[in-house]
Amino acid sequence: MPENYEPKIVAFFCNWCTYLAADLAGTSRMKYAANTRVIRVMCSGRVDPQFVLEAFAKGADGVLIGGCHPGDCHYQEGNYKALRRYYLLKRTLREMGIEEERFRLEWISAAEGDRVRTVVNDMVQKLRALGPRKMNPAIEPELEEVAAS
Amino acid sequence: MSEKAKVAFYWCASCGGCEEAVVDLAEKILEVSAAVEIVLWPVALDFKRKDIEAIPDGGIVATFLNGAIRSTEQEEMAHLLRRKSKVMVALGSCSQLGGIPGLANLWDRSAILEAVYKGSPSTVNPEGTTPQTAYKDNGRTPTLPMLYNTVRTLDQVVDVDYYIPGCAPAAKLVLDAVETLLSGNLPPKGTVLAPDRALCDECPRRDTRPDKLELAEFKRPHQIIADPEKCLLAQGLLCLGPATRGGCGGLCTKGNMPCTGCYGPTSRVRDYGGKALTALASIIEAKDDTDIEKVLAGIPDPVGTFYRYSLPASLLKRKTLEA
Amino acid sequence: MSVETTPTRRVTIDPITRLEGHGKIDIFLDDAGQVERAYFQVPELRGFEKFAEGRPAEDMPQITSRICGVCPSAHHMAATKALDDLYQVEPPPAGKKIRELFYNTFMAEDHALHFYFLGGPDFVVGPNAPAAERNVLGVVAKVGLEAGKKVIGFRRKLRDLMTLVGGKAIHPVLGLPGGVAKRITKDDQEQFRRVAGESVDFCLFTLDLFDQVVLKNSDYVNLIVSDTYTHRTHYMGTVDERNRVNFYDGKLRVVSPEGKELMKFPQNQYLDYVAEHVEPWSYMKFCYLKPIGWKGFVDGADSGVYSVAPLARLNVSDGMPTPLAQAAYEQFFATLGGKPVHHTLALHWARMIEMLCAAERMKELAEDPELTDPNVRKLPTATPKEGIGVIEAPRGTLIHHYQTDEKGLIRKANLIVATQHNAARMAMSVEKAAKGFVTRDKISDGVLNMVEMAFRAYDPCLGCATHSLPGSMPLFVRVRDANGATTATLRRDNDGSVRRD
Amino acid sequence: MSERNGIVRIGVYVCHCGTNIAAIVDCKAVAEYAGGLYHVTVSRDYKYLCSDPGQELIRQDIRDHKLNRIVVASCSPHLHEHTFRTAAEGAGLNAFYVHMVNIREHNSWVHENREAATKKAQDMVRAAVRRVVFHQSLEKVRVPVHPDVLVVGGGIAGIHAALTLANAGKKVYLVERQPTIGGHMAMFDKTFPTLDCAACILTPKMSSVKAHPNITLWAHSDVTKVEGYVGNYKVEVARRPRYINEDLCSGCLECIEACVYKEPKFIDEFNMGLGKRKPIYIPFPQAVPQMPLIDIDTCIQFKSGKCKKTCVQACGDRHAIDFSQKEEIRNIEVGTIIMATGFKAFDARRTPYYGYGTYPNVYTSLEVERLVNASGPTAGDVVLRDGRKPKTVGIIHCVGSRDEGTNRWCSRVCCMYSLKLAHLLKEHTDAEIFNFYIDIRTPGKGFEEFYQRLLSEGVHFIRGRVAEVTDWALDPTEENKLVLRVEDTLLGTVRRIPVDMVVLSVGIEPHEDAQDVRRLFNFGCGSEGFFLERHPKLAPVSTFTDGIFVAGCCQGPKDIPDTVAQAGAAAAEALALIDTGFVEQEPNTAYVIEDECSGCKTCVPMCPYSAVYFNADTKRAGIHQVLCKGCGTCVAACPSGSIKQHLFEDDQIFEEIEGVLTYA
Repeated sequence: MPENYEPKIVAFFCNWCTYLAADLAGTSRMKYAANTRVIRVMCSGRVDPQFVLEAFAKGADGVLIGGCHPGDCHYQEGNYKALRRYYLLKRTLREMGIEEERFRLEWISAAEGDRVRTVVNDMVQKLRALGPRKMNPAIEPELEEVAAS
Repeated sequence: MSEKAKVAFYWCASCGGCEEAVVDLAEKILEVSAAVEIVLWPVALDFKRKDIEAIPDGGIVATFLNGAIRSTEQEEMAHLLRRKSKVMVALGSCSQLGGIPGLANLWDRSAILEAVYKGSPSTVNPEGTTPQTAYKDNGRTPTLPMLYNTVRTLDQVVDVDYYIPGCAPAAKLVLDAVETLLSGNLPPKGTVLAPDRALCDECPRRDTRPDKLELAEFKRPHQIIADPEKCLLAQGLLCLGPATRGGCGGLCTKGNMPCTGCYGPTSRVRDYGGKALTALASIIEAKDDTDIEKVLAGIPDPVGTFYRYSLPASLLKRKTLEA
Repeated sequence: MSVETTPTRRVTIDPITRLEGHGKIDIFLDDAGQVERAYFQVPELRGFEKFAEGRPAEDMPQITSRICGVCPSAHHMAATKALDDLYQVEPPPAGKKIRELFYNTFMAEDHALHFYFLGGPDFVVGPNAPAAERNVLGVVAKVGLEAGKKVIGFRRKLRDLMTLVGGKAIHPVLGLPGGVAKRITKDDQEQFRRVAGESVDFCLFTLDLFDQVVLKNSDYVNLIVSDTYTHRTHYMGTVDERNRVNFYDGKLRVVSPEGKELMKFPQNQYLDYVAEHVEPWSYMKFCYLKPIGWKGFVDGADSGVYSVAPLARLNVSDGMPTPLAQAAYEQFFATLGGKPVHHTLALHWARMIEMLCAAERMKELAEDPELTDPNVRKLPTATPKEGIGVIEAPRGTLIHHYQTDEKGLIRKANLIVATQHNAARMAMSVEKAAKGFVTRDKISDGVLNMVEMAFRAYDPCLGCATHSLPGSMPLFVRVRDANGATTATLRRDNDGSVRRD
Repeated sequence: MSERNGIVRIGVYVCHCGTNIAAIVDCKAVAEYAGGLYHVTVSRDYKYLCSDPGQELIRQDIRDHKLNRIVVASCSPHLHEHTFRTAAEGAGLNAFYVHMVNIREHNSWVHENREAATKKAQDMVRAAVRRVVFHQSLEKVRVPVHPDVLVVGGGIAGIHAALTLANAGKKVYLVERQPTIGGHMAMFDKTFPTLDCAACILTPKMSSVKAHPNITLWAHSDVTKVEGYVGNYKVEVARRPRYINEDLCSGCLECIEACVYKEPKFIDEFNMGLGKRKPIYIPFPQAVPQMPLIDIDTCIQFKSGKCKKTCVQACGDRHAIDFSQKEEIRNIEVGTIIMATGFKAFDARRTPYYGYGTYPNVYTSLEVERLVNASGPTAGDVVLRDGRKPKTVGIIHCVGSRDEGTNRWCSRVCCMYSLKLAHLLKEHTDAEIFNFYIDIRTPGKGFEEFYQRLLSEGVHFIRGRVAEVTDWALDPTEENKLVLRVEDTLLGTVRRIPVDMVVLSVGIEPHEDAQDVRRLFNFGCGSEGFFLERHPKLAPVSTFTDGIFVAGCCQGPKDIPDTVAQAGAAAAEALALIDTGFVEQEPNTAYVIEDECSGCKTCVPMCPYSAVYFNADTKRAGIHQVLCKGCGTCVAACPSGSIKQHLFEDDQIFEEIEGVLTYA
């Protein structure tokens, strides 16, 4: 793995909990790794599996979804919808050769600024350990084979 | 003859079902063949590559190419025909989305050769022989073409103007497409020549789906006797109709079997599997992690289910293999 | 597979090896300019055995049907039978009958396709007729527009019936362990009854046509019985409890070149009798009889080489299950000098007899009152482990074999298709013809045509053979001199026309 | 894409926020980087963009450079999105062409490495620039606010809120579950620390509620259905029968006198079972409405139908008594709702080691409130259940509070009311009083002084959590006593204190049905079950559901002054909405492209607000724009991509994803 490898994490944060928790972490001047790129959504239930696939397809090393704790969803049950999609998508990704550690769903309430810090740091550390995403085998055949055929 | 519009048909990695779809035009085939001059159709006609090359670039009105791109030969023919054709039409699931041969993208070439020539219980192969692209047999060197590691859709190899979805495409779609192309007023480039609504719109069972359907479990087709009238999803079967483009008229659901998604996504969707996945996961009843896992056990093969026809066209395109 | 053709024909000369895409023959000459070796090759592979891994077993009938768009129904049915075995469940009577009805409909349709659209034209129109006419339109011209329309219409009606039962004619969806997905209504049955009747008449019409055009023409008959197209090999096919031809189910029977029963075994014991041999110069594997062993590309009782398909099925059986077909069967052997018939070209005739048989079976089943019984499926209860399904595809015995985990996900799949059983014999036919006729100074169309005809009779499905490519492939023949330089090439296309460089 | 969206001209503004951002993020570099991005016309960094000159700078650029998209990289949109949208509007640009990038809370304040922080800011700005290209002009949705208010709960909170609103001229519906309003406060004797009599300050407010022309009081009633949204709630109220016709009853209470039961003989709920009542009764003398009700479980007429009905005779020609009375359903429309449903006292049986329910002389604090109350069952005479007068009393604090086994939280009032009860018991009985406490918490006006006063009154304070209360005597001094075993953490020894009476200072809990209630009204609840305020500091009486406010102990334990203050605040919030006359909603609603919809109905169950519906005629889905709250769950669920969401369009989000990941 390259010496200065910094995993890129695309983070989808619910406007009402995790996004606010991240704001709180800021106002509390907590320090954590600069590897996340936060995309604000109104609810974790807005996160279309396509967004996650797109992120991985475009080279993200990890994807993090932050939503409200069960029972606390600002829209009552959007987070459950997210949870259900998460489990199925996680299994699909695993079968596509994307390690589990690369895709996470976390419940982080608006009050849990410190949790944003610990979750992001933990994920970054796990992704560093994993190293960069593996390369796919080349579409092109080996040269001598081309010559032969 | 030469007055007639030149049309070409060609196949790559496919099963021939798309040709059958054309044959299934039955009597209508005579009208078609009367209207156009078919300059290339390996499955039906002789042709010379020289003849195709002799045709000026763009001299062919339309080429209908079915099958995924799997080998050097297929890729080269795709490029040649693209050059010679005003319009390139990807015919059928394999050419549009990769199709079932696209499932090869879960492995690489060597894994497949291994399974076929060494893993098979009926194969007696003590020397571990595998077919060679260039085999030296005392002085003689019979050759075989080269298979790629990754199956690609036609538009990942050449520029594609239109698509006809389906495995196999409904004969009517093919006929309509030919007529549209001959009519001269062409739809916008990239159009999939089929309805742009999901299958439910055509499914006779739609009205039997409850307005607020939530599922306690998923069933596999062999586990229940499906009611012939009721919405199959409402019966717990993995019907992908909601995520799948219509145009077939619901042949499978009329056959009392769930839609498996061969017509691919609508024009608004970037990744068929992602949407098929959300269509099912969103309506699960369970709330707590272990219950959800239990329900999802009813989908034992997510990739094979959601990407059965579209793995090469998916955002991830293929499985990431150990380096 | 082939389809409609247009009056326009072109001479195909193609020196570029990349276009060898669909099946080819490499003929190598020695210094004396005599044929030293002829390789019959199949150049692609999709590897369905591998795709199957991890998929739910119940999806196999639909996934494996994509092996071939010409005979999807054969793969669909073989896979479905494998599921019965996998889940240890027997379909209820109506379920089994619907499967058989669907399958015989398909058999009749597919055989008709080959005779009228693929192989037939050569005979009906004549081998030496202008290529432009050697196609279904030529057939139409020859037999008259009415009959021609009848030909096309007949096939469409059968396809419509298949859609009615199978959901789709191309890649059907009816097969499930323990039965079928959908019952047959009284109305459906009525349609079947109507069409089945017409079908029998149509098949008789076709046999009569064959009789008029081929059997009444001594040139043809001589051609058929000529040594070039004769191989004394073993034959394998499925027979019922009275050793009559059965497409859907039964025991596998092998007869020796002398026509004696050599082996008879339950389909799920195929591994003890059938093995596959790998050659580095083709993607297709070559089957042989395991107890005898692989002795190379040679015929005779000591060689493991055998063949399947209509001729083989007639050779291994003691008769046909239906009266009209039985009569035709007797005439067949009477005319060709008794069992077994080793003449490759007799395949065409045998195919016609099977088509009649399928139509008669259709009629029987369509009249069966039990057909509309709503109970068409038995739910499986056993834990899946291993299942084998064997069916007689139009082109011969088709074997699907799956091993699964307890959840019913495929661990390992093994597929042996008709053309593989014939592969060795086909390669021999081709080489025999090549050696017999081709020399450096003597590479005429006629000669190559002979080579090509030896090949075409099998109606080979190389798509199936490699689980890769469709239908009966165009064939590419190349003649190379001792230095490997190409001296001549020739293409044989699905419709049977041959072009040379 | 620019073609698709007209000529796009983007202005990018990177805020230093003094040194808050600039100290870590190289704002200049970010601005320069942004300047090179496709579609960007102007790119600047500036010290304080939220300042007037900062906003003017943006407005000026919009005018000078014909900007039609604005990206502001500064603080959290939750802080200043409104500011910059307004600024843009000031220059004639639709507010929704503005997008904010959070490079302070999410970046400069949480990162230390300047290079990494700057890179992150650039990535985020690039994503925003790509995103805004797909923005469209949107109109805010204005919803009218119905002027009437529903107040749920008739305790001091509900009463105060109702009166405040009513006095401001608003029509109020006050719904109370019990037969009388007054809540827990009506049960108290005196209130700490001032020791003024609870009844004296409460009952006047109670009667003015009844008397107020703007207040409709429905006691003995339940809210059974709530539909709608801020400004337009439709509420169904079920009025349980009291078998007394409100319009006919004069409140003379002669019926009670006349009941065939000469003596009260049934458990009296209001007095915590310490007293008795008749089948026809009034909860307590000052109850409001001042009107009896009949308990059908004990009334002979209801049980056997063979009662002399002396009550009816007593009522005479007023005919106010109506045994056939049925539940009545009332439907009302209100614009705002104030939840003041109060609390439940901790059930002392959940701490069996304190012997409540086993030893007659173990009391809960509420029972003692009634015992010492002049209008209580004993007319303020403190006699134990065995008839004795206590000479020694032990008061155990924090029963059901600050306890892993029961409730974690501090109930805030127990220390003070324990001190109050200690004082009152001493006053009434001159007994020796022991307080057993963990900590004494007196954070309130006059609280600490009151504590000092108690100390001077000679009340004992023992620091330690009582382990158990038993009647096992180890020596003669303990005989016929209740013995409290406790570790005195100040002396560091285990002590046994024998007493005649034990008082358990029970804590405050949410009602058992709090979860059902908040679901009925559709707003949030904390994990412990208290109603969740929108923001603990900045929006303490708002909920996350617009138009619904909370007051009193349903939001969390608090004393009377805080409760009243909250009630006033809630009333003020409601008034603000009502007097504005409308609410503006963020136009982030989801919408169906009808022609693309297949009618698969996947979206319908996604919506908790019934905004998504299936139109049986067109066979297509649709979304009520006013009902949609903009979560986007249906958008993510739509399998054919036929549902879209303003401000969160798929294209916009895909652009952001690609934006943050493109290496440039």
